[in-house]
Amino acid sequence: MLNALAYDSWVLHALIWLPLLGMVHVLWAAEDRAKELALRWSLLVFVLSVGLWWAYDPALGGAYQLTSSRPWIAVWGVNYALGLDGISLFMVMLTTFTTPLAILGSFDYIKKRQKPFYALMLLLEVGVVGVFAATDLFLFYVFFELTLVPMYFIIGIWGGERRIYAAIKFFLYTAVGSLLMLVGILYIYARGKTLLGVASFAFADLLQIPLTPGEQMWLFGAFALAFAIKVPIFPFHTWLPDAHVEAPTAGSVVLAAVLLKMGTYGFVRFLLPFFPVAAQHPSVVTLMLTLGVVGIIYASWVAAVQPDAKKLVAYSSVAHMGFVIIGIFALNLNGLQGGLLVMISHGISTGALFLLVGMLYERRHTRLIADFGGIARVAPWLTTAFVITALTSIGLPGTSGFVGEFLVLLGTFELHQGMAIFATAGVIFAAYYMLPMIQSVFLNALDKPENQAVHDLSRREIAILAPMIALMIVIGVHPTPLLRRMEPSVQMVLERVHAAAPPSAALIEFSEEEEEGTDASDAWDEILDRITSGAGRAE
Amino acid sequence: MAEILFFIFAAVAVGAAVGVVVSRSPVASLLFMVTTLASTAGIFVLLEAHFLAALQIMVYAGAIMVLFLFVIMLLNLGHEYQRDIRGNVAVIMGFAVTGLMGGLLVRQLGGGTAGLETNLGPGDAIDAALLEYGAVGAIARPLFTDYVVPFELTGILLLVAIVGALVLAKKAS
Amino acid sequence: MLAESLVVAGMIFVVGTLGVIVRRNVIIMFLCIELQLNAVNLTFVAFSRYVGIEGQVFVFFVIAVAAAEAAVGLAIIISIFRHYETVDVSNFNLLKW
Amino acid sequence: MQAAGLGESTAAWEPVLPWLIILLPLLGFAINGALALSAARKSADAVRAGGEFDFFENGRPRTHSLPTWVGPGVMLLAFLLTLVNFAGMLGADLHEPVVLSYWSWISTGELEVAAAIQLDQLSMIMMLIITGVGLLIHVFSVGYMRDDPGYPRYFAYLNLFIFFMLVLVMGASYPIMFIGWEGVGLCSYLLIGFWFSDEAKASAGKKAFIVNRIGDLGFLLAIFLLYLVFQRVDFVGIFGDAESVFEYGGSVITWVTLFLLMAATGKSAQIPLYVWLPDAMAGPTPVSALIHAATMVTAGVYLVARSSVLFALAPLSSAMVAGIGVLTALFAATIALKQNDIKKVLAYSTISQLGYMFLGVGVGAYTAGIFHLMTHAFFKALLFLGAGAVIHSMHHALHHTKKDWDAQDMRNMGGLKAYMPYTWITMWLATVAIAGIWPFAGFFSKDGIIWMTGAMAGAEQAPYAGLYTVYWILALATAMLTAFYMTRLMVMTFHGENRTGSREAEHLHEAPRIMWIPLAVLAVLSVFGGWINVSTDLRESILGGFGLLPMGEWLHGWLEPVTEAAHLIQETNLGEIAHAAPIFGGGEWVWGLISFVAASAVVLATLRLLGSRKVTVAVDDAEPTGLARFLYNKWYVDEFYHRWVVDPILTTSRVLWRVVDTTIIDGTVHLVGNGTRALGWVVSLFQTGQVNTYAFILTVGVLVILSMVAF
Repeated sequence: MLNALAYDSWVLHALIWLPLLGMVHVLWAAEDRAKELALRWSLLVFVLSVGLWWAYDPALGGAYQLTSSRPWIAVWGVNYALGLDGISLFMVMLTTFTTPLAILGSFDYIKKRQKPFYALMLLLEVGVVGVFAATDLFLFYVFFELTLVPMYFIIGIWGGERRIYAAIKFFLYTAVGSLLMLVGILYIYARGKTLLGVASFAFADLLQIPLTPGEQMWLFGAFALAFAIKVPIFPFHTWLPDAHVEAPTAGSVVLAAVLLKMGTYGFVRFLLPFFPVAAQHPSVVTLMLTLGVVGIIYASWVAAVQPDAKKLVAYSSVAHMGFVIIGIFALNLNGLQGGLLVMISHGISTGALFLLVGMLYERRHTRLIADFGGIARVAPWLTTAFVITALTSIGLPGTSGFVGEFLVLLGTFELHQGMAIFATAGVIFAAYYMLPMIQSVFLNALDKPENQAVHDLSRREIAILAPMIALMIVIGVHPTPLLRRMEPSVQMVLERVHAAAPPSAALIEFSEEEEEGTDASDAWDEILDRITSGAGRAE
Repeated sequence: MAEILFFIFAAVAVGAAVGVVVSRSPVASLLFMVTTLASTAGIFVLLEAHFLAALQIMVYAGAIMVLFLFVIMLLNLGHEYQRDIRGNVAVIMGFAVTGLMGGLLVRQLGGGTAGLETNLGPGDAIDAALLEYGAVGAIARPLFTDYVVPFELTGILLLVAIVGALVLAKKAS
Repeated sequence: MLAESLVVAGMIFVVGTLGVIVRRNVIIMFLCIELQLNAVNLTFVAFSRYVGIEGQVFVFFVIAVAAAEAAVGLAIIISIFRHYETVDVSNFNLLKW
Repeated sequence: MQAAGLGESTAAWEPVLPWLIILLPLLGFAINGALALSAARKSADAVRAGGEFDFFENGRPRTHSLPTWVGPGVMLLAFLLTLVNFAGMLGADLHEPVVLSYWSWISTGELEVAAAIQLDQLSMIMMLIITGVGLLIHVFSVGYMRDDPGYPRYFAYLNLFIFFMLVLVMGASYPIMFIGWEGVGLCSYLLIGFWFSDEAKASAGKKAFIVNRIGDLGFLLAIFLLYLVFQRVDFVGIFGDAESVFEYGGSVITWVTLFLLMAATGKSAQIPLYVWLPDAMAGPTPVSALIHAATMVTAGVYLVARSSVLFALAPLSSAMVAGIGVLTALFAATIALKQNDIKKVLAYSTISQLGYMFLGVGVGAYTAGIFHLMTHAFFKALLFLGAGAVIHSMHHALHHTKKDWDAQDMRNMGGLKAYMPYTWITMWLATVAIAGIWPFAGFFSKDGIIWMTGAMAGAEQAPYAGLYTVYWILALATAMLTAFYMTRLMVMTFHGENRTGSREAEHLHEAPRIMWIPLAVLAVLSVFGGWINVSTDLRESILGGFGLLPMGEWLHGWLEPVTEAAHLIQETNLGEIAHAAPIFGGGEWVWGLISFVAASAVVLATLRLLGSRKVTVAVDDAEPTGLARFLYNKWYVDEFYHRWVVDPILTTSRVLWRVVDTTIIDGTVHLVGNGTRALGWVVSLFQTGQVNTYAFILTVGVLVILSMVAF
């Protein structure tokens, strides 16, 4: 049936542009219809995206499928090129899955200026789907930056007390990183023009550029910083707790579920295949693993002493992202597959946790853990949902959280046993921050009169949480279909990494580069020349 | 003869310009300004820009300056004699930068004038046009052929300026 | 006569600049700006003898624009004066933020 | 994986619906869970309205009928199904495990973890214990939890626990086993904190979960290491190749087994991770019986027995298993001496007995370890259920008169035998069983372990012979302590005068039938359960009635296919084990007789000594002093952990947050931000609002450009 509709040819375009259409519709419509319309549009997008599961065929290998490309800015070689592989498939689906739930979760939370809010949510979906579906670096960057704008306003307008601070911090922090990446992008582009004679931003073309190890190191640095901030990796994580705490629930959900994934996706999509020599450079691997492991333990410990439930969840995000990072830099199949699975699982479970904390906040107008107690007695369903989600978050076997973490740790163990031992200890610390929170909020005596009035889940809330919880368990029990779909693409990334010069050789070349200052600095001289000659013409 | 006239006009123009800057009364400044404009018009004549000289006298010195005068009178500033020149620091700094600028300009222009002129040609580029079409025709011809669009745009600009001035100057109701 | 004209124009321009910097009366500052414009006109005219009639055409436009500018500028001054009851620019510092 | 296809089996024997055994409890969980959720919703509505849920309707609890049938019902079905399969296996003469693979759980690249179950003699024994004892405890719970508003929730958790426990023992690979491993931890957490409104109880659950997770760290690392070596994680594959891959006593195998040991110490409450188990007594008493005595805590022993091939290859780890076991046994026994809470005594007794099991599997007596696991499941479940009946009764009595005494404190009991005769008799049977009195179950199982320890000490090439001698002596001593504290428990609870108070005593009553019938069944098992594995030496001596005991070394033979490989490795590397005790000499039956006589003497002496001593009720009792106080406070281990582990981590966390995160990292971020802002402020000074200044600056700019052109 999908074939009959030529589903493959239009679906990606539809996924990107339908939300935009929806945004216009929402802005056009009356204020009180905004939420319903936004929900319908995002649901439509989700329904359309479900077909991707079948449309993407892992048997065809890991390369991009459902591709389409047409010139956009022909002079610069920029194409409007979309495609999907096993890595981006689930990111796109995660986005389309999360957005309607986030929108549904805002029905009660957002009371003022509903129209712009829902419009921005849809715009955000445009950006995120675009990021994951783009196969042109320029297009990717445009979408990457596009996501900043709606998120900035979502935090800045509908946020909590310190929303302006958080929004600006979020914006500036990530903008700094992505500008560095822009420099890197332009550099690669320029090199491609010089070395290959092709002016193109297409991934496939850029991958052909024979970058020297020295260049790769620099570019790796520029890209890694951008994505490290986005992920965020310790110590670039401090924007995250602020942004999460201040953002409205839907903002937090989308932020945690998909925006952070743009960072880790960037690591898998760009850093490994584009700069394979740098990515497997021993010092880089050691650094990234260390940051990942430190991030896991550090964030878990810091999370454990947070008085604010939302901040706790935010820090737990940082810890989870640490797992993703070590999985990626384990540079083997298990680690990468696990990393991707943690990304998916984290998207669902942390998204749900933020929704749940948001529900608590709607009921009590506080997020301080100390203000709660004994909620399980008055809201047993809410408690059940929270506990299941929290258990997924701490990686209980049988839930999606475990499979990812297990593979990540297994992969890391294959590469570096010492790191893996510390990372595995993170599993303990996950319980160390999550369980006390559950106890203080839901268990213990119902001794505060305000908590007595807390009501249980409404139908709408059940409708939000049920699919998420179902997915957590389904993925936990039977993750193989996901893993099979991701495997060929992950293999391709790894083949590219391992096909590059072995790390030891790269190390020597790199140190030689440093001394002689050949290609990289030549290019720099060229740029300087151009500036000075331009100035000369002015005379 | 022409040189002598030029130097007289030049001296008057520069002197009156200084007068514009230093006189306390706005009205005096205005009168100095008119003087400068008139002297410049004289130089224009010497430089074979007869039409512009006329324009300068009629439009600039005549109409625009009268507009200024109207405003001064309207605001009743004619009797204002208090010192409105800025403090010493500003004056010193002003003199410093303008002096430097003047010095630089003179250094650039005052030196190899002969070379400049030979580079540019004999100095009769417009003589033919003047002979053929006359003082007005020489300038009117390009204005209504090559520059007709900017010319019309200028008209629009003036219209906009009039409307804008009206709006701005209108008393807030 | 080109060089001499240019020197004169330069001098008038410098004097005009000085006026803009040191005077506080907004009308006189305005006059000084006109002075600068005038100096520029002079250079145009001086060069037009060597380059072509376009220099004069340009001066024509400058005068027209100067007229427009004077009209709008004076209107603004009137409106400011209504508000502040003064033409001293040191009082007009709203742009500081 | 041996069976690649779905449901394909390699043996002649076809198991009967083995998946249903696992699924039944899960089904029970689903039904009871749904009931619990709807009941909780109603109760929540009532609480929100300001009242309490009206739990009773016409004197009968509202929430009961369905959970009562579903909870124990699925257990009964599962038990019957297990029996059917057991019978099948009995007749099959199975030498290879039957592996049934259902779907591919985690499959990526080389890694292939199938959702597969493994049926062999070891898992069958465990399944019998879990479903059998589990069934009895479910039945008991029907009576015990009758008045609890959380009744359906309780059965939901209990069913879920059984599900995970079955996954644990039936899983065909380490990761699958780990699902059960963590799952039972979760259920333990949920059930310990069952009465979550009490902060202490909720905290106890949390503590259990976190401490267990420390052990789980070891489990995960062991899986990783095994995967690294074998590129697979299923039992059949690993155990089949282990001998050829690992060098005997090599470092990798030692690490693997030490990691597994770490896991086992967490789950089975051994030193140093035992601290959660005494606190776990906060849960309902049947839970303590099921999870914290009979099944879950023995998972560590099962793990070691399951990995017997690996442990046999790692003599150092085995010695450590045995060492930790015997130390824990002794250590916990000393604490049990001075506890007054009836459940605490039993908890420490459990830890101590688990130590014995560890000793057993540590010295390579895997059969003995599993044997003790089984008999312990019988008598300790019985003891806990009996204690539950006592507490139930005490609670009712105290509740009636609203006396706020502790229903679990033995100092408040005394003389209960008059009120609860069945409980009294059955508990005595269990007590003599645990004390190692012939011919009760505990005697044979414990004797097997102690004897094997002694035999190891005398093995030809035993690497740590001296150590094993020490273990043997400690194990014997601990047996005496066991006899003492258990008799003390019985005396304080059932004998002497009643101290509950005269008004309260009127309300003391025997447990209802639904509660004492399981006690009776377990009592029978405690008496005769030991006869399934009587070593030939004993059987032919006076202790076996010169061959009268019917079954001989049945269990040993039954488990032989599983432990064979490990025993072979041991024989190859250690040589013949001794047939006489170390130092003193003497054969197995001699030492069996000695320990029987000694234990009996201790029991009798204790009865005489304590029976006549007057016990003060808890509220009037003085604080213990000296050594007693030290033991009463459990060697201050909790305090030690708190001071040196928990507090430092908490302090570090705070420092990390306040200092590192807020001050250093965010401070740096703010520094950059504020630096930019300061620069902006400096530049803004040029923005005076004065037109003249702008003109001046503009002129300076012109000047700069001019000079660039000029020079």
